[in-house]
Amino acid sequence: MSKWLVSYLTLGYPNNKDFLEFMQSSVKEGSDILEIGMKPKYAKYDGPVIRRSYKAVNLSEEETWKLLKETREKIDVPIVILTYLEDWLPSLDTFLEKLHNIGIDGILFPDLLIDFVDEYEKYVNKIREKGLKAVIFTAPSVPDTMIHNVSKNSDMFLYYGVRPTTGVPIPVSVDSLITRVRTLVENKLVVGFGLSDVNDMRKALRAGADGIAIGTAYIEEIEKNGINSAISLVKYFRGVLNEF
Amino acid sequence: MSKWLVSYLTLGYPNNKDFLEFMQSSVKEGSDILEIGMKPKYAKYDGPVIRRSYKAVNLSEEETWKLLKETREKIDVPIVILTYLEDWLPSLDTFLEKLHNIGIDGILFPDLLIDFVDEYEKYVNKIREKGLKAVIFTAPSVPDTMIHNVSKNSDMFLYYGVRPTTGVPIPVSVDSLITRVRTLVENKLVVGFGLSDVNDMRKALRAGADGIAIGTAYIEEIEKNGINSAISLVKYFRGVLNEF
Amino acid sequence: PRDPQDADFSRIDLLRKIMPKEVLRQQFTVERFIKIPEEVRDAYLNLGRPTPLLRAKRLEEMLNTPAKIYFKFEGATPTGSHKINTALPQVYFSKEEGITHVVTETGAGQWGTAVALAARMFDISATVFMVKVSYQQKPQRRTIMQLYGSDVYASPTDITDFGKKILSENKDHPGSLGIAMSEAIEYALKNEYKYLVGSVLDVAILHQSIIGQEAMRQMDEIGEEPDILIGCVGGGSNFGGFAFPFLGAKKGEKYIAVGSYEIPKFSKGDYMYDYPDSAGMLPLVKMITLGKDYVPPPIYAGGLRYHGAAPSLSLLIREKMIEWREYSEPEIFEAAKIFMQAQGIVPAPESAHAIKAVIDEALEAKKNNEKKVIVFNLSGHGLLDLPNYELMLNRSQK
Amino acid sequence: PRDPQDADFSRIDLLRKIMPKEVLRQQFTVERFIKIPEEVRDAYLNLGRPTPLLRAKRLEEMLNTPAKIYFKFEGATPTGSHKINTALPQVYFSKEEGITHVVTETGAGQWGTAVALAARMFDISATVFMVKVSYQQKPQRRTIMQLYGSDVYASPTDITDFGKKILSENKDHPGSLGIAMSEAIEYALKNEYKYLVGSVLDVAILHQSIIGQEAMRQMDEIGEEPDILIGCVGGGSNFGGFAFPFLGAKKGEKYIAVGSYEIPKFSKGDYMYDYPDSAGMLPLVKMITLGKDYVPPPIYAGGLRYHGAAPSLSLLIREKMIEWREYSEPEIFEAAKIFMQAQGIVPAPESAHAIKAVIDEALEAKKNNEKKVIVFNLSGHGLLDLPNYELMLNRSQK
Repeated sequence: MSKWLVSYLTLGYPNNKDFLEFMQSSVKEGSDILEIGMKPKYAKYDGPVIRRSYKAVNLSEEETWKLLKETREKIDVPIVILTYLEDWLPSLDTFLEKLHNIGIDGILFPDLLIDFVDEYEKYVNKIREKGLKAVIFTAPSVPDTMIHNVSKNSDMFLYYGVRPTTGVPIPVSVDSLITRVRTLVENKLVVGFGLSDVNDMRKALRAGADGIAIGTAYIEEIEKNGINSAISLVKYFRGVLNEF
Repeated sequence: MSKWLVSYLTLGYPNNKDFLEFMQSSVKEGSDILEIGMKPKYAKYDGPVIRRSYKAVNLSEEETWKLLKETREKIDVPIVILTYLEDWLPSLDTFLEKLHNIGIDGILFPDLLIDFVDEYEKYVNKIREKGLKAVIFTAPSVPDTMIHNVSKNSDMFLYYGVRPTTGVPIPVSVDSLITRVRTLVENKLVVGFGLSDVNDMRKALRAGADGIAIGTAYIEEIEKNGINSAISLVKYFRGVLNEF
Repeated sequence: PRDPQDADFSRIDLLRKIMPKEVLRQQFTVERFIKIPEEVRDAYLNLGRPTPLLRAKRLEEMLNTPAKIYFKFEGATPTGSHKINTALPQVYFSKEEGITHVVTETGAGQWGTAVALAARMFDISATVFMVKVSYQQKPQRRTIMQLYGSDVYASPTDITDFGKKILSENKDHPGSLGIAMSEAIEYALKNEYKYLVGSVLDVAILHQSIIGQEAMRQMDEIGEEPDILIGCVGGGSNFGGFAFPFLGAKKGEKYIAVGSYEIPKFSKGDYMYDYPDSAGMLPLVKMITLGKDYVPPPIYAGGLRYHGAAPSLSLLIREKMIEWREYSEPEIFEAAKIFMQAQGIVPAPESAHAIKAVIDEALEAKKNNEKKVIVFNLSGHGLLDLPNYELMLNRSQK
Repeated sequence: PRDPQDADFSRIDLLRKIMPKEVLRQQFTVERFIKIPEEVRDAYLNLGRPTPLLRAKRLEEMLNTPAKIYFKFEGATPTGSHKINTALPQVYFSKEEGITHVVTETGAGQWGTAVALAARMFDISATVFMVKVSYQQKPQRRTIMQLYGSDVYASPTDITDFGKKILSENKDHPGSLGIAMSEAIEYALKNEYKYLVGSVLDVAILHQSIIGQEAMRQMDEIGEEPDILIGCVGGGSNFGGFAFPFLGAKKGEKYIAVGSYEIPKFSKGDYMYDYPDSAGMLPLVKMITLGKDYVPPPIYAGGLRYHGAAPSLSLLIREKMIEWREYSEPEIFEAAKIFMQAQGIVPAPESAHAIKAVIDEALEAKKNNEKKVIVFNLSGHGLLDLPNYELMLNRSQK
């Protein structure tokens, strides 16, 4: 079985048209799963690049849902929404129902285990109740025993972010990190949230990761060279994954 | 063989008459050897009591020699002169000849090993040349090997002063001190120069001393209670010695 | 860590620019053990590590307690406190990365002294921005740093833009830790030097864990099992470095972190995301904090004048795995005096907080007639704090 | 010892009145070894003895010498110098004899600090007459003594006849070691307290020999044979205590006693009977001396401002069993800086004299490519001498 490429883009970035094009081409070039970021009030655990992409987006609530719906209709791989639980707490039920209604597959809250650790099971159950898959986000700061326990509880795969924030190349020892976490995870393991160069990717894959999540690299590429260049990047990453 | 009592008095103290009487009675009461101190310019190694006795004496040179001669004539036990080499250096030959001429037996320089250590043998030879016996003074500050060597070289006996100065009851461990020095001395060993109470004396004798020298105790007794009391003291010390 | 909402720049990204790579890597490592590079071990050895683990027997006797009291004496290092433990590896990694110059700020001077010595030992240059009031009131700390060969500036200076700006507003500004830190970071960035951080961050606690590692070994050697472990908390690095290894090895039944009554972070602080530094240059971390803008009163234990507690320590306190105490200055002065009279050592006023807790625990053990084994970290000596003790002495005699 | 010619009173007799009996007995003992009483051993232990024997590896590297350099670090004692080694037994013996109060004088403050701590440890009272200029210029030393619980007076005081007399002549008299000593002795005599003596006398060297005894054992443990032994000389007690045990055991080939160029007792002094104290209260001893009335220039190494050298040391120097060196203040400042930068420890300016000789010997070994093992006594740290270092630093920068 080939390794998964999980591609991320902020909803509506750099604009609705290019966003849709990137999403579709990304699947064509080999993305197995798409992650879509919904601009939060406070991007607590995102790095500066992702945050810049949020800033560049200015959709009304109506436009947001419309674009999301349109995306879903044009894409046939699983879509996972990335957004902060904190933002949606007041209207969580409605929010999850809406996602389910337009056909979104899953949701990933990066703040779930950090800020709501004592009640995370409650929210996972809620997500499932509403017909969505709950993808759980973990990181090196999560204790080993908890990673082991939640890994069995995560739908689709367990997301493991190796760096304290996205897009800032904080030096981490990816190989020993993934070798270690691989032994803890009884599930598919997707590594991301800060993987920046292909050497790190190869290390993660060699160490047993089932997939790689990419986001920052696409956004930086779009900033510098535009949408087509970012699409080529998907192809390039697919190639790297296919080495394994 | 019974233990020796070596009794000291400063020449002419407390006056010529009493001095002579003490010397004669001292022999009668059991002194084996008499030591006579000749007032020095600077009583470097004497304690305050002996120094007071020097101060009390004011004999001209002529009177000094006259009294010494008279003493010699009245006494038939050995007489050893105690005085400082430093004082007599300019006229040492004459001085020694004079002592010999009036019949003095020996001489003891307390400063010999302290201030003239590098040439002490020269002076010992000189003393013998002039027909006198050289009694060598040692103390705890003299190194073990030197005590051993000079002990063989001392006439009559080796004098070992246990305290840094006479008449001041500096606490010393007489027993261990004499036990130690006894092993080094190949000669008669007379202990004094600061022995002040009979417990110390008994310790020294038990530890192997051949005799005891007394001076300060007599002078203090004369100061306090006069000559007769001091003579009783000789008898008392003789009794202590006779225990051994 | 996280960046603040609506951040003008990424603090996390700034970390990457100002900190040595390996230091940053260690900051975010999940390894249980990290090997100390041989060169750093040699440096530790050269400075007399392992520091002694001593028994405070006369203190036990004075308190007439059945408890046994041991202390790890970090004041035995040449710079007089535990700070050198993290200064050395940070400077070493800097040098390994080709850095020729490190920069930091210092308040009371202990951290600056440690960096100055570490820089000298690995033969690179160091610049220390020392808060101006300290620079003037603690000339001895300044002198040591200079003798070690460092450049020491009274902050605010006119060699950074930030310093210039402050001075233009107030020529006689007394300085603050926040200003000195901002100057140090600006200076490091401008010159492509590296900036070294003295406490709070996990990496500092990691390096300080040599204290606890050594102490555990030393306890093993004398065949003692600790019951109660105690340390004082400024940012948390000496406490964490000392207590966490014991905690991790499940040695001990009670861990007590001691703060200052005058800076009531444990009793009055919130558990929330906050800046570790008053300048707001570093990423937000979740910790027990009085808020970065909290101005600590001028207590003599300068090292405890800090608004927060390291995230790991904060979490362990929240989870009730570690207890806390807070003591007032008169209380710790009495404790310091008792300790001095028992053991001879002048404790740093910071460490005297731990001593006060030790005395309380020893008296509690006496009350219950329990043979507890108490171990505490004497994080530094107070020989350069004697003017402070004199002031306390005069005050207590009034 | 001897009394002076035409003495008004016997100094030897005075010793008997002012010194604890056992101390006096030990002063004149001929025993090769004297057992340390268990209570004193416990006190040594409680204060962290044995002090460490450390290798100055970075100093070796900086000097690029084939020599190995070790140092015994007496600065690791809580009072920061070797002085506590004799203060403890002297106070202990006082207490054993029923004495409830001891008295001494202090110049720079190290001896007074040691007595103050020793008195506290054996729970008796201590009064220290501190030379008034020091009292004013070294408030930290005074503070430590007070924190240990001693009474500290700025001498001349108005609580002794001698002090009153001096003050009546000059209300603002700055004091001197001689005056302070006279006051201490008078105060001890009047109150039937005991007076403690810090150096020069054999008994102080005897007590200090724990330094050399420990160092020999520690050298054995690491399997090293010393070639060259070095120490600085004030009165001679730290040097003697360190070097004599090695000398007696015939370990080592060269022993170097280091004095100050500014106080040239070795090069210009006479070997003669002289008073060990400038007050002329103690018995004359035969020693290398510049004369009791010699006024030492105000060098920073206060502990070397002494006119003579202990009799035993003087004799050994005369007999050429011990060599001597004399170094100037700029030379020792440089040596101190090198040592600080190599080992981190701020040496006492006194001990820096030994360091200078160590550096010279290490460079000599380099020249001759000889693998000498050099061991020296770092008799104290210089943390309370930093103001002096600052002055030297400023001077050297001019």
